[in-house]
Amino acid sequence: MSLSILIWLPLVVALVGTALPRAWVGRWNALGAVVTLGIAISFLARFSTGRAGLQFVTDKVWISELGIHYKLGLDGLNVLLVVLTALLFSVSFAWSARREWDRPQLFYFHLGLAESAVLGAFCAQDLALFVTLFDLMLIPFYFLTGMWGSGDRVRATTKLVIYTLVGSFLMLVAAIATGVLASDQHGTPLTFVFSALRALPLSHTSQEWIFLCFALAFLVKMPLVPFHGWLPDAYKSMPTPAVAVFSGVLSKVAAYGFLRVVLTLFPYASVHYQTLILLISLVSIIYATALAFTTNDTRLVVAYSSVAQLGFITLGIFSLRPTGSQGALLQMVNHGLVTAPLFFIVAALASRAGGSEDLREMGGIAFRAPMLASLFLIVGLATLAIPGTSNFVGEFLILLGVFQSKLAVSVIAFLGVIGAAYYALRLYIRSMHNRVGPSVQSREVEPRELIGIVPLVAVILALALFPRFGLERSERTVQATVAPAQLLAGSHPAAQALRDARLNGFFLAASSERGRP
Amino acid sequence: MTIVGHVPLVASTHIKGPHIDWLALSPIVVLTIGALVVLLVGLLGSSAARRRVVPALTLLTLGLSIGFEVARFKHDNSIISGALQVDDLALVLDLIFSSAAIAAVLLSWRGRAPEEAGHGEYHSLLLFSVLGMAILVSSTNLVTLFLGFELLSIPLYVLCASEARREGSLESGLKYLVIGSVGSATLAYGLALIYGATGSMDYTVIAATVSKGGLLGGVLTDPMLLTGIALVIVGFAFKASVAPFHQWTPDVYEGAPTPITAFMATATKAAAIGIFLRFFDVAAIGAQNQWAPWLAALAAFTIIVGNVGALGQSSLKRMLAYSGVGQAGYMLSGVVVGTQLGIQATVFYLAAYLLINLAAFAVIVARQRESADGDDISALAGLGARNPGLAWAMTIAMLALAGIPGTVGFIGKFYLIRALVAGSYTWLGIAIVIGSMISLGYYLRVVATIWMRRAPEIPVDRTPGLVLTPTGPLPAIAGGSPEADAELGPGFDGEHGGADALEAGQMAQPEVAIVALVCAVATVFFGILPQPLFHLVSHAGSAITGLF
Amino acid sequence: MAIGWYLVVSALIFAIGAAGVLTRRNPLVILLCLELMLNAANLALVAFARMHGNADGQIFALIVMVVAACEVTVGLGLIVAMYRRKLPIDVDELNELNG
Amino acid sequence: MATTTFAWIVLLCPLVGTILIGGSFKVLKGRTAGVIGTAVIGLAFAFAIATLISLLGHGPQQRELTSSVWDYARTLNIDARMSILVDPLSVFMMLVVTGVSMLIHLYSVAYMASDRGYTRFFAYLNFFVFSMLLLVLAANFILLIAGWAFVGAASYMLISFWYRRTTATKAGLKAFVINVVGDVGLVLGTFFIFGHTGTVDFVKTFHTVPHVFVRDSPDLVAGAMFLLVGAFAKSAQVPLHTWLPDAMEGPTPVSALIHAATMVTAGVYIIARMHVIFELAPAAADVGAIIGGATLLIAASIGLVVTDLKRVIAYSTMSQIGYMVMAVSVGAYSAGLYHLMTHAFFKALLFMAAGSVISAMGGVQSLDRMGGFRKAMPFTFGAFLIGGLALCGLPPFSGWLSKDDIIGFLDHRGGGFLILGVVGYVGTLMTAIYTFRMIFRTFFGEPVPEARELQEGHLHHVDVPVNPANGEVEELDVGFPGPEHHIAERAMPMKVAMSGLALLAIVGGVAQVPGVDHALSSFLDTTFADSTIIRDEHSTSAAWIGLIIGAAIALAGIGIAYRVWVVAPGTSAKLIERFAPIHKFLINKWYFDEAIDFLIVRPTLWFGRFGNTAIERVLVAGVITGGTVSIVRACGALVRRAQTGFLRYYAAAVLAGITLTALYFLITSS
Repeated sequence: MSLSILIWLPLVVALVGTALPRAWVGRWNALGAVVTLGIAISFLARFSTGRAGLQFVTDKVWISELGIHYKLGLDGLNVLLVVLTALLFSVSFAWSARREWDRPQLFYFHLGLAESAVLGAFCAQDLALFVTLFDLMLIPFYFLTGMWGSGDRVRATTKLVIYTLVGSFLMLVAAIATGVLASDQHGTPLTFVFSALRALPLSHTSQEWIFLCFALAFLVKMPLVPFHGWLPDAYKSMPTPAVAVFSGVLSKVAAYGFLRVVLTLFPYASVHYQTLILLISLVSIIYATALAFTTNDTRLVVAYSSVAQLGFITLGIFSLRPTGSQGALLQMVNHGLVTAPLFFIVAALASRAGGSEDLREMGGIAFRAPMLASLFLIVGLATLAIPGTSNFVGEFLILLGVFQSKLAVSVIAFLGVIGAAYYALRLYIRSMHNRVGPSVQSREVEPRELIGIVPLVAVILALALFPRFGLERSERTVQATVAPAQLLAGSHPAAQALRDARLNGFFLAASSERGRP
Repeated sequence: MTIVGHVPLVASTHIKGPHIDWLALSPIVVLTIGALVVLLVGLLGSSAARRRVVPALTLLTLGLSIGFEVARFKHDNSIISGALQVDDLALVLDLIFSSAAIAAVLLSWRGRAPEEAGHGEYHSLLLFSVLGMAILVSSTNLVTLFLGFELLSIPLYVLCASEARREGSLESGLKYLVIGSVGSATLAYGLALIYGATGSMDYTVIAATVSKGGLLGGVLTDPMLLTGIALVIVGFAFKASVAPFHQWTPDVYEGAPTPITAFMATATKAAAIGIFLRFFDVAAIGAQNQWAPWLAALAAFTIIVGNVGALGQSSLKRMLAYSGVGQAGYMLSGVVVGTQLGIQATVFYLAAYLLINLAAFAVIVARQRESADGDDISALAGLGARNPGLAWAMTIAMLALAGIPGTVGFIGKFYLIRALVAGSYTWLGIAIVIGSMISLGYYLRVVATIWMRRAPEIPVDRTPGLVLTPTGPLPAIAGGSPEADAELGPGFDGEHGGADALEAGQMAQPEVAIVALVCAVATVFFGILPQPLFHLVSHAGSAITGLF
Repeated sequence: MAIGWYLVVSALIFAIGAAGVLTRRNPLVILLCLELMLNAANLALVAFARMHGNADGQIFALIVMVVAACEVTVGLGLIVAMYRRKLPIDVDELNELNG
Repeated sequence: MATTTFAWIVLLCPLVGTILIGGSFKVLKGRTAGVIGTAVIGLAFAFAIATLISLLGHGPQQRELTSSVWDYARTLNIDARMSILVDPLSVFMMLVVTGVSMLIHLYSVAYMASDRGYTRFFAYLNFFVFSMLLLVLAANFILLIAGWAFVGAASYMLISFWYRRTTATKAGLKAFVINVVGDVGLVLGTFFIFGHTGTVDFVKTFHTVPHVFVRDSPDLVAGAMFLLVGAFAKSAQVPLHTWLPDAMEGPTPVSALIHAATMVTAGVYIIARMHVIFELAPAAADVGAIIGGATLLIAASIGLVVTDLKRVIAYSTMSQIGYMVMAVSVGAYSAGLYHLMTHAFFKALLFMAAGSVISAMGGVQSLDRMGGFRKAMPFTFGAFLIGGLALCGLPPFSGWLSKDDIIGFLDHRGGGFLILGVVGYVGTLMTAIYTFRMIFRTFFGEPVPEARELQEGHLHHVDVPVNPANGEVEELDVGFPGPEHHIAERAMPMKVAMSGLALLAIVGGVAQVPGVDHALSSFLDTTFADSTIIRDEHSTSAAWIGLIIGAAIALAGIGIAYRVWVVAPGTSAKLIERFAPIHKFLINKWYFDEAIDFLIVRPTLWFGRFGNTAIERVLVAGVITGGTVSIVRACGALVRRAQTGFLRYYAAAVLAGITLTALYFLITSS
């Protein structure tokens, strides 16, 4: 069974759904999403651990004139993220299916399109294809937010799209430049396939500006401070299922991009700008944590906590150590698993606090809702990466990686860990505990709310016991991914020995490049 | 004097004209005949004949010409002793012109313009304009160049003013005429200077001279030739509405009848860019390192001016005019690089631009006839609920213009940027994407109006955006906070209302809806499977030899 | 007599025409000025034809004349149409379309 | 069965209990949850004994067993397995934890009977025990940290058990955050050590450390220091102690559990567990000892003035833990752990008694309101007295032997450690004073109304229960101490639990009596065999001299207390006004809370608020976003303004363009 089926099934299902009566369309799409999840899991099951290379490769020429291939494949970097995507989307679909939406056909169409695009972006093994889907996956959210959102949704969604596309468009140029320059410098026909590009290292000068374009695109998408201007409004007005997958998965595509594209194709620039990116991540961690301390909007607490988490993830990636990247990869999965249920929980809370998502309106909700309370507590503790959860293992590896490469940075980053404990528990206490809020009617969580929470909590607990499950598949790939940059950074065990041998290519290319007019 | 002296002698004997390859000329011939026939049929008495037959004949003519154009592919030959070069570049562009004209005819099927101007005149002028374009892009000689240039312009002046009862139409006609004539005069003067500097009207000779000048010292020094090239650039820049020569565009686009606007926006632009390619990549290629920087500067300037100008426009036609200016900038940058890749990318973009714009203008025509707001952006409010077909067409068009993946617009930009990077004009590529970023500001506004704003005229009667279930979820959770719902309400009435509206809309004017939908579908189709278009333009690129 | 002078004259005519287009408000006069600009080109063409000793320039000049005639015709037609509709015959009054 | 299997079962029992109780909270009626909870802990205790027996079955050198069930987080070069380490130290801790916890559970069965959160309480309680067992059984840093954090989480849940009380939730949050600081310290310490050893496994680490580190090498000291931070946070050592007194917001059994058996002893345990590292980094060890001493004095001094019954005991805990930290830091491992055990007995006992008294007072905890309960609740009085005497270290009670064992060791090491010994003795004096201050003020003097009511056979009952911490009226549905209270005199389970502990508090000392037996130290010997510090037990005579001095000082303390609070009750008031500033300083707990609040909490929150109000609005929304937008808009306006609609302007623009173009070409060419 080829990956194409996995990727395009949601879109097909959604398209069929547009022809169904509104009574059925919800269940139909939920079913489709679950099937997709099943397929994804079957891939995970058939994935052979401990190998670095790609598996289940589909490689067809898409646009020969532009050397763009329709190449898909799974390896350690994306296999778990693909499953995570399928999982979060099926949960969101199921959650939505139990609710009434206006013009459901359209709603589910956009959601399905989004799932296909995200899955595609994760599986893409061709730079151009990746960029295409990376831009495409944003569009459905423009409609989801603008049509089914709340508050000043049109402004919010416009801001979201423009902000993120500003980065993505620059990335488009950078991506094209990558392919063109690489083929020019080495006199090979134009190609964008990752594996091929990896063999055609770019000159330092071009790596530097190309890196910046990619970095901008990814940093805006995540987002990290100071590129988070779109975040508050967008997160506040997105409908719950949309925001759950958006913060759960879409932000990961960016982080994944750093691993898949930047580290492998621009190792020199990654080393060159390591400090800059580390600094940005550090600032994001500290600043977002501080914001999460004080904001009273429950959604924003979650939103800023994800900013901080993505700060950690980026930190791990740019430790340029296998441990760091390994942790980052695991943390992507973990964070997706905690942030999505948090948004569903926020929805449940708001429905008990008279529709308000303001912490000051909440309080004492735990009373009569012990199940909700305990689920929330588990998710909350996982969010603050309490040791014993897989989140902690991820953070541990990340910080270990950073500790090995930049000690001071990791020590400061720990402030974020402490802060997380404060805001996560604050969120829990201010909503579930303390005196009962003005318009709070506490009641036990209903099945239609549990749909969004229980499956993910189950996975969280499972991973907490067996984090190795998330680690073993990626080890080899991560090492291979980080190796070039690590080599340049001189931190690789065999750096000195290998440098001359392996990096001649770089320097030759560089000199020839400088020679060109 | 000697020549003059001999003339009678020559005249007395049988004049031996140049050999003409009629088959190669066939598209042009068809258009000419068609135009004349249409004009004559237009004089028929019965209005029924005029209303039905004339457009039908026009369509037939255009169809025939397309047929011949397709048939002539890969037969690259210059005819009438080098006056015309009917090569694949010309043919592809001819295809674009003819398709645009077909769309224009369909869009003006029930329009006011033909009624007022007289069907015969209206349609034959359209055909003549197409003819002019065909001649222009296949001209390899200054005279034919100028001839085509005027043959395409003058009918358009009239067509713009063809809704003679509307003041705006007349105004736009006169403005176009005056400014256009200034352009023509400039062009004529420029051509004259070039002729003076090179002593020939023939591109090949000119090219030879230019590159000879290029050989010694690397730069041209002959001021006359340089001034000539400068003036020619300006002349073309007019037609392509490149800033700062774009100012006629918004006014004329807004004033002219919408079908004509659609035609100008697509065909005229294609013709202008086509002649840019033809002239600068053949005749003046030798001086590339002199004109390229300036054209690049113009392109960048145009991109910025067009895109910022389109912000905050309330008239859709005006907005599209400005966006067209911006797009002209994109295409011009394809000319700048002066490589075959550049030509292919530009032509590809032209084809894409044709599809996208026709979809957009078709929707505008439809809305102008349905709603009172004319081409004001508010006319689209709530379209998503009432007429999904048109709504999707417009949405796709806007996203494609913005260069969103999944549409042919994205592929076009990709191709352009790829050519620019390869031609070491990466900064121009960045200018293009910056332009696209700005353009999102107004394209998204349109999309938002279609899907996220309520239609003013319909009274609020449907359920709010989110049907509240007994136990919640409350607004803030599952979307649609109260005021949002109030705003949403009617626009979002289930599929029934939409369906009715859809039928109503399409019953009223099937041809318009068809144009919109066909173009929209094509936009998406070629966005996903662009191979056919690539084949088309690859011929065009290889047409101009001597480039790498 | 050097070609230079012809060029100077034609350039002058071109400039005068342009100046007219800029300064005059009556469309008729503007049309005349456009004629001037085109004829400047004609003069240059004929002069060059003479210089190079081939007839191309003259042919071009003829075509330019035809074109000029067409333009004027269309222009006059428009002006008449406007006159019929009692519109002011003054280009400065024609600014309904702007922004 | 293998020894480790027993240990695994010990670990699993409370976890099963948690899941069982938590999962079936809907069906459990009455006291079932309590019974289940107590039963599983009892089972755990039984298996702990089994583990001990089967461990003793091994030869002294084979008493270090590890067992791993699956690869927990093994990746790249990190060997984190799901594995436990069973050696005398962990077994000892296991016994103390399960044993004392069992009795506390038993006590709670009755004490919490009327609380609406009864089931939840026992689920938490079991989880707490599980976490603590995980902590002491962990065979590698990762699991240790996991248990470490779980203990913190459990403490949070229990401290803010009455979650309608804002004071309780605040206290819980405080405890948790400070504990996370501890976790962070632990993690960083791990990083430093892992950086050189390349393993997180304890046994491997302890074997490699001496080879890869030189004595007092910077990284090692840094690592040890960070480990200490972890230890201090858990064991409430200065300056990370502020959560402990606030933790009294939890129900009394929780206080007993946290302070006596679990949690606070973790710090002591980890220093003992890492003794190899600390002995190689004396600098860090000394810091530990000094901090321990300081805490000892500070806590005791505060204990002298606090008027909240439970808080007095809390501060006494702090200072006792100070003794232990001091002990394990200077190498008196067996002594420190010995005191840890005895302290667990008598401190749990004290808390239970205090709980009984508070119930009798109807929830009031202030000493000022108490008095004369001697006759009203004889059993409680007896228990309290035994606990108090043991705490002061009077013969023959257990505290006497264990505490003076520590001081004796200090004197024996001599040098700078003598000062710490003196500190120890000063601590003894203060301990005696504040302990008997409690006893006298609670049980002696004029009976308060509640006491009289009780003597008449009726348990005082408040009609409008209020939160003693801030006096706000309780919300009566859930999350507050139940409508009625239970005192030891009337609740059999409480009586049983307390008598058990009382017995242990008296005879617990036999584990180790100078010149008589060394059961404990010889048992623990396997673990500390690799200790390099001089370990020949100081001479029996010296030990006995120390014991006598200690007892004398304690007696003196009791005497002072008797003089001040019984003979001439007015004295304390006089003292207070004479030493007003000192009293103010002490009653404000040395202003630690204020300092932390001022230095850390306030600035952070201010920064957050500043970010939300200023930076977000002005910089992000204003400059970065708004700025760009307005620039683009401005350009747009410019272009539109140029579009006047006047034909002749357009022509002008055109001609300007023409000129520019022509000029460009002419200039560039020449």
